Amino acid sequence: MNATLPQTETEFTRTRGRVPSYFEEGGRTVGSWLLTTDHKRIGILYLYSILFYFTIAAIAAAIIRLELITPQGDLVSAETYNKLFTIHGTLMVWFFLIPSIPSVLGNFVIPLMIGAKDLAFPRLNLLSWYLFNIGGLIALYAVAIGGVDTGWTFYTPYSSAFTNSHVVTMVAGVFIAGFSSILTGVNFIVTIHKLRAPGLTWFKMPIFLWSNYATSVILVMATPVLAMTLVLLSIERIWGVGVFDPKLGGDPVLFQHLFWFYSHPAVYIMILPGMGVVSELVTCFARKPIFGYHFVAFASVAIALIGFVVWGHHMFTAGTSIYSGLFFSLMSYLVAVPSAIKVFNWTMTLYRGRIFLTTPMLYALGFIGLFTIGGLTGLFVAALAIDVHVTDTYFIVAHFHYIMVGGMVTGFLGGLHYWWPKITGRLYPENLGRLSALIIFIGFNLTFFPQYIMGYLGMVRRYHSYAPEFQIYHVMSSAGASILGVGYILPLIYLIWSLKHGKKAPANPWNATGLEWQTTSPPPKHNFIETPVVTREPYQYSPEVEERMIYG
Amino acid sequence: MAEAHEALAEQFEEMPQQTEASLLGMWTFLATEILFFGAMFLGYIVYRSTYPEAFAEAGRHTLILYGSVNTAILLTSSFTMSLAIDSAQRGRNRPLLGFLLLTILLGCGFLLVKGLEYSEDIHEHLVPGAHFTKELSAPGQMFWVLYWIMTGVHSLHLIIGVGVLAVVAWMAWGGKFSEYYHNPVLISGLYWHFVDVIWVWLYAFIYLINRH
Amino acid sequence: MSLLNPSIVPRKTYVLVWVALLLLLLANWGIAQLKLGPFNPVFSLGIAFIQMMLMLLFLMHVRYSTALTRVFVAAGFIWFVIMVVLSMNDYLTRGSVPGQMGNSWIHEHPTAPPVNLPKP
Amino acid sequence: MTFPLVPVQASEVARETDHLCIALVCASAIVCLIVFGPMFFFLFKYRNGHPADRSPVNLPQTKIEITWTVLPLLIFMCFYAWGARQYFNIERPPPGAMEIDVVGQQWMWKIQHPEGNREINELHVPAGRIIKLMMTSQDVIHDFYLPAFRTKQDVLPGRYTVQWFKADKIGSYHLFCSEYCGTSHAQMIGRIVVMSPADYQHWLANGEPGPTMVQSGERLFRELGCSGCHMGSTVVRAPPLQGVFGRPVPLNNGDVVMADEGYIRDSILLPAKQIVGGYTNDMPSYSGHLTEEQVMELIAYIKSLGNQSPTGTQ
Repeated sequence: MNATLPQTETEFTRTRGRVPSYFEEGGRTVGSWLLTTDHKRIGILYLYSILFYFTIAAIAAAIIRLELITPQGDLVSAETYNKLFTIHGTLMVWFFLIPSIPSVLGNFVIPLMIGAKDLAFPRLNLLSWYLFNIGGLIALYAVAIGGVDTGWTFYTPYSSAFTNSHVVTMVAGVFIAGFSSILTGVNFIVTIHKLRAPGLTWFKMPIFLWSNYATSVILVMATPVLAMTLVLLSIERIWGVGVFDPKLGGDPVLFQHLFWFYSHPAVYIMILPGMGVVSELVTCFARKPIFGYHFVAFASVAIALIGFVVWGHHMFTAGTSIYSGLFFSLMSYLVAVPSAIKVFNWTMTLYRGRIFLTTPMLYALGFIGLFTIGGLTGLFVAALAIDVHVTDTYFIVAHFHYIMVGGMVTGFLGGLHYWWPKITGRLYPENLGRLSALIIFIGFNLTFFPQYIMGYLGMVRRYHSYAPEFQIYHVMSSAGASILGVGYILPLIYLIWSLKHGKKAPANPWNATGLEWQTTSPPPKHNFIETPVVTREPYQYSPEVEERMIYG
Repeated sequence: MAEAHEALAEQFEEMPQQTEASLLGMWTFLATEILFFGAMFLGYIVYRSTYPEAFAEAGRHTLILYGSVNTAILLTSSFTMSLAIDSAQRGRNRPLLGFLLLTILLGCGFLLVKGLEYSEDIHEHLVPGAHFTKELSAPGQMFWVLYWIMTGVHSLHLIIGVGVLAVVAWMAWGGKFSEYYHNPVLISGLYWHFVDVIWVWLYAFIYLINRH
Repeated sequence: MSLLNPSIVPRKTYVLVWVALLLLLLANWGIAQLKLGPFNPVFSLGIAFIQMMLMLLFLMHVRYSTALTRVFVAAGFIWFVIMVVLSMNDYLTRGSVPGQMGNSWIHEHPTAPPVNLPKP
Repeated sequence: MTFPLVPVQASEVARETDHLCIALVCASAIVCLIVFGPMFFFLFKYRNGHPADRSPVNLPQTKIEITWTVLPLLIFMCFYAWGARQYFNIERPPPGAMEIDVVGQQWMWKIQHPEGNREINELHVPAGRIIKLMMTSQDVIHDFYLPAFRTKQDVLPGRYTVQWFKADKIGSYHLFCSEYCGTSHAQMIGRIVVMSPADYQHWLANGEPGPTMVQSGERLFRELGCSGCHMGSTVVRAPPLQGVFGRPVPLNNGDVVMADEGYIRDSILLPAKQIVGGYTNDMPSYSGHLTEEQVMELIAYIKSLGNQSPTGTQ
């Protein structure tokens, strides 16, 4: 590939003849979308779905933030408030964060990146999307018939024996969506193992593939445990037999072990793909090969593996043994090491680069900043003594929002902008993009940084009303949330606008090296006109060369 | 060898690649199944170590004859399934169909025996809840909760297995398989054997430990 | 042929494995009738393990598979063992620190001699 | 308008936890400098259009990677050890504690002092004494959180958990339930009042006069018929209880367990769980017949028997 001149669509057309894009081939009917097995179309179906669930969950968050402006709890009743944070947690975790990067960007980009025609099991991929939405609609049905007030964690015995809300329906939705996760994970693993283009060895793969592979391992190994846990919970609730209920000889802490065996690794499902995206963005917009490729690649795998043996750090005060706490605390510190390695390597990649502060790059830098703060506060909560004080407070709320929203959502938006020209064939307006990245960064910090402080002061999470001394921080947080809201609505508007009015995108507007840029924008149905052959290491950028990026 | 075949999906270059991908996919799925059952086994291990005596006492109420007969049936069905795979690999369609039907028959036999056992359990008031037998304590009831859930989920898997094999047998009847293409036989066989492996452990855990 | 079917196994192997499985079942059933104390679970689970290995290696062709397949087979079991070991690490050490309340059924180092209760 | 940063420190543990936290804040600030400093410098110096030396250099990559793997690991281990040490302090009640019983219920805290005083959503304690809370829940999982002492502990149904503190500053502090427990979770709050020992004695004496925990337990012990089997010369079917508490008890299956509060509780409510060596399981379960407070009173009584010498000798 010529590194100095961006390949434009006309070049492709000239050399290879005009090929119909995946939008055109197969038709534009609703049926052609709902029955498609094309990974690119399924990726877009996922994009619509997660946007839908995200909107509902975000509205719940907005009401929560409004409610918390005053200490008295006067906007909604306590019961409604509890249902709102359950909607927010459940939808955000299972129906937005977990499928966000893997199922949307991963689905779209992975086969392109490895030079394949599709995923290994295209029909299974479509089935995943249907299962995901059936699960999501059942969860929404549970909300519609009265909601659930257990929180997304469904702790027993409250969820199994005490609450009157629709736990079983909600759990059924999550259970079904879990199978969607498993099938996606299986699909990605097999695809990356078996469908790589000739010459694309493991250590020539872009980091995004490594991180999605690690994510898939977690999806496959952790999700079944959650599924069975939810089955056991439902059995206990429906038939009133003892599985976790202490009145019948059960141990509620066992539920927590099983739940967190899934849900802690699930946190890494929500961050690893974001790290993969950032590795793509930083290299492309610093025009540099990634520093320490092997370390960054193996760090993903290490995070996935160690991530499975840290779940007990959610339970330091739950009545588990001291030795259990000691072990899980140690492992939690260990899992921080590969995360730190990644941050250092990203920073070092900038050294002697040629840095373009494009929208995706701003998101990537925002990711590094917010993830670093989220990760550092992870060291606080991994320290046993501090966790005793701050667990179940807003400190934890702030910590995981820094990772999941500051990390994953920022990464997702960065990736979405980066691959937008490839996905839609249009460029987005660059200046608006930069503005919204800035607004999101400011709004996010104003929303969540005060929560660290009030958490340390003792503000307990999931409280509908609170002591007046915490009000000042809640007001700051709510103010930040409204800025954050603007930051999220802005891209929604200009991205939709760009579908019709954006400039036509060339094949490779960023002059990037990944295989996905070596085909037209948008790509043809089978991705490549001829199967590419890989001969070079990934990220062969040369910062010395003057380059030109194409902006919308 | 990589002859053009209508069963070769477009995303693959050649048949061995497709076969390997299918097998790897199935093995990955089986790994998830191990953890799916694993969550129940963990519950069993935790409660057994909490209430060793109550569990031993409750375990003595299980009907070992049914359990043992069923184990023999399932082990034999694995044998016939292997012969079905063998026939498929050698491209012999009629034995393939025969062994598949025999496997399905054995699977149904297992379910029949399990049904008889369940009805006897019900008769003995071994269903947890208000009418549970007074001979056993609350922790003993926990054993029976786990018994019903674990064997129930296993039976559900077996029913799915019978359904899958029925489809595969129907495909074999239609002459869909040859020595070059028989992926569905291979992966449904893996699933069948796996359900059998789970049962071997269930048999040991439920019927055998500290029986005397 | 060998490229497509690296795992065609002599049928004799299947027959032998089947016979072995049934014999092991018989042994397991027989041993369960004996009173062997702590060795009973060892035998039941040990035999179940052997049966599982026979099925995995020969009937499910792991013995004839690539290293990649073996890794995936092992992974499921390894993850299960991780889950059990780390959960039991909690259950078996609860209450073993003086003053901390646990489920109180295991104490590795009793600090005082056991009470001497009269026999009924 | 005030911007408080740290909650009241009302115990030594609170101060030590804050030290650890401050140390971590400093370490984090240094890490931020190390990461963001060069990052902004590179962003400025190597921005597109700005002339700079961009020719590739051969950095000792492996050495750099090992450095920034090992160094953080060592620092992390220091914080791990510090946090773990402090955790041991928090989790292990020192000897000589004054015991107060706590029962959580949707959505209130019920507290029993050994002297028989009861209170709801308030806990009066003397300053300078080690207070050990013996806690259980009547329904769902709660959590007894005392931010002024930096301690919290989940309160579980079906078993006891403990937490301790030693207040050294007189005043009134927050008490929160910090494990989500249903509709009025946010109302399951109260206060903990730390008084001078003299004021505490005064407060105890001015409360409703009632029987002490041991007295209430002894009455229950007789009324429920426990004494019929466990007391006096008729000890045939049940083990005697004198001198049992706090000692290891041999069981039928060969295990030895500590006769602590949890064990006594299980023996009353789940008698089949652990059977004393040589005995058969003849005791009926009292599960469902006793409130959590009554179980705690019975335990207080059996504890008081623990100081007597065992009756039976062999």
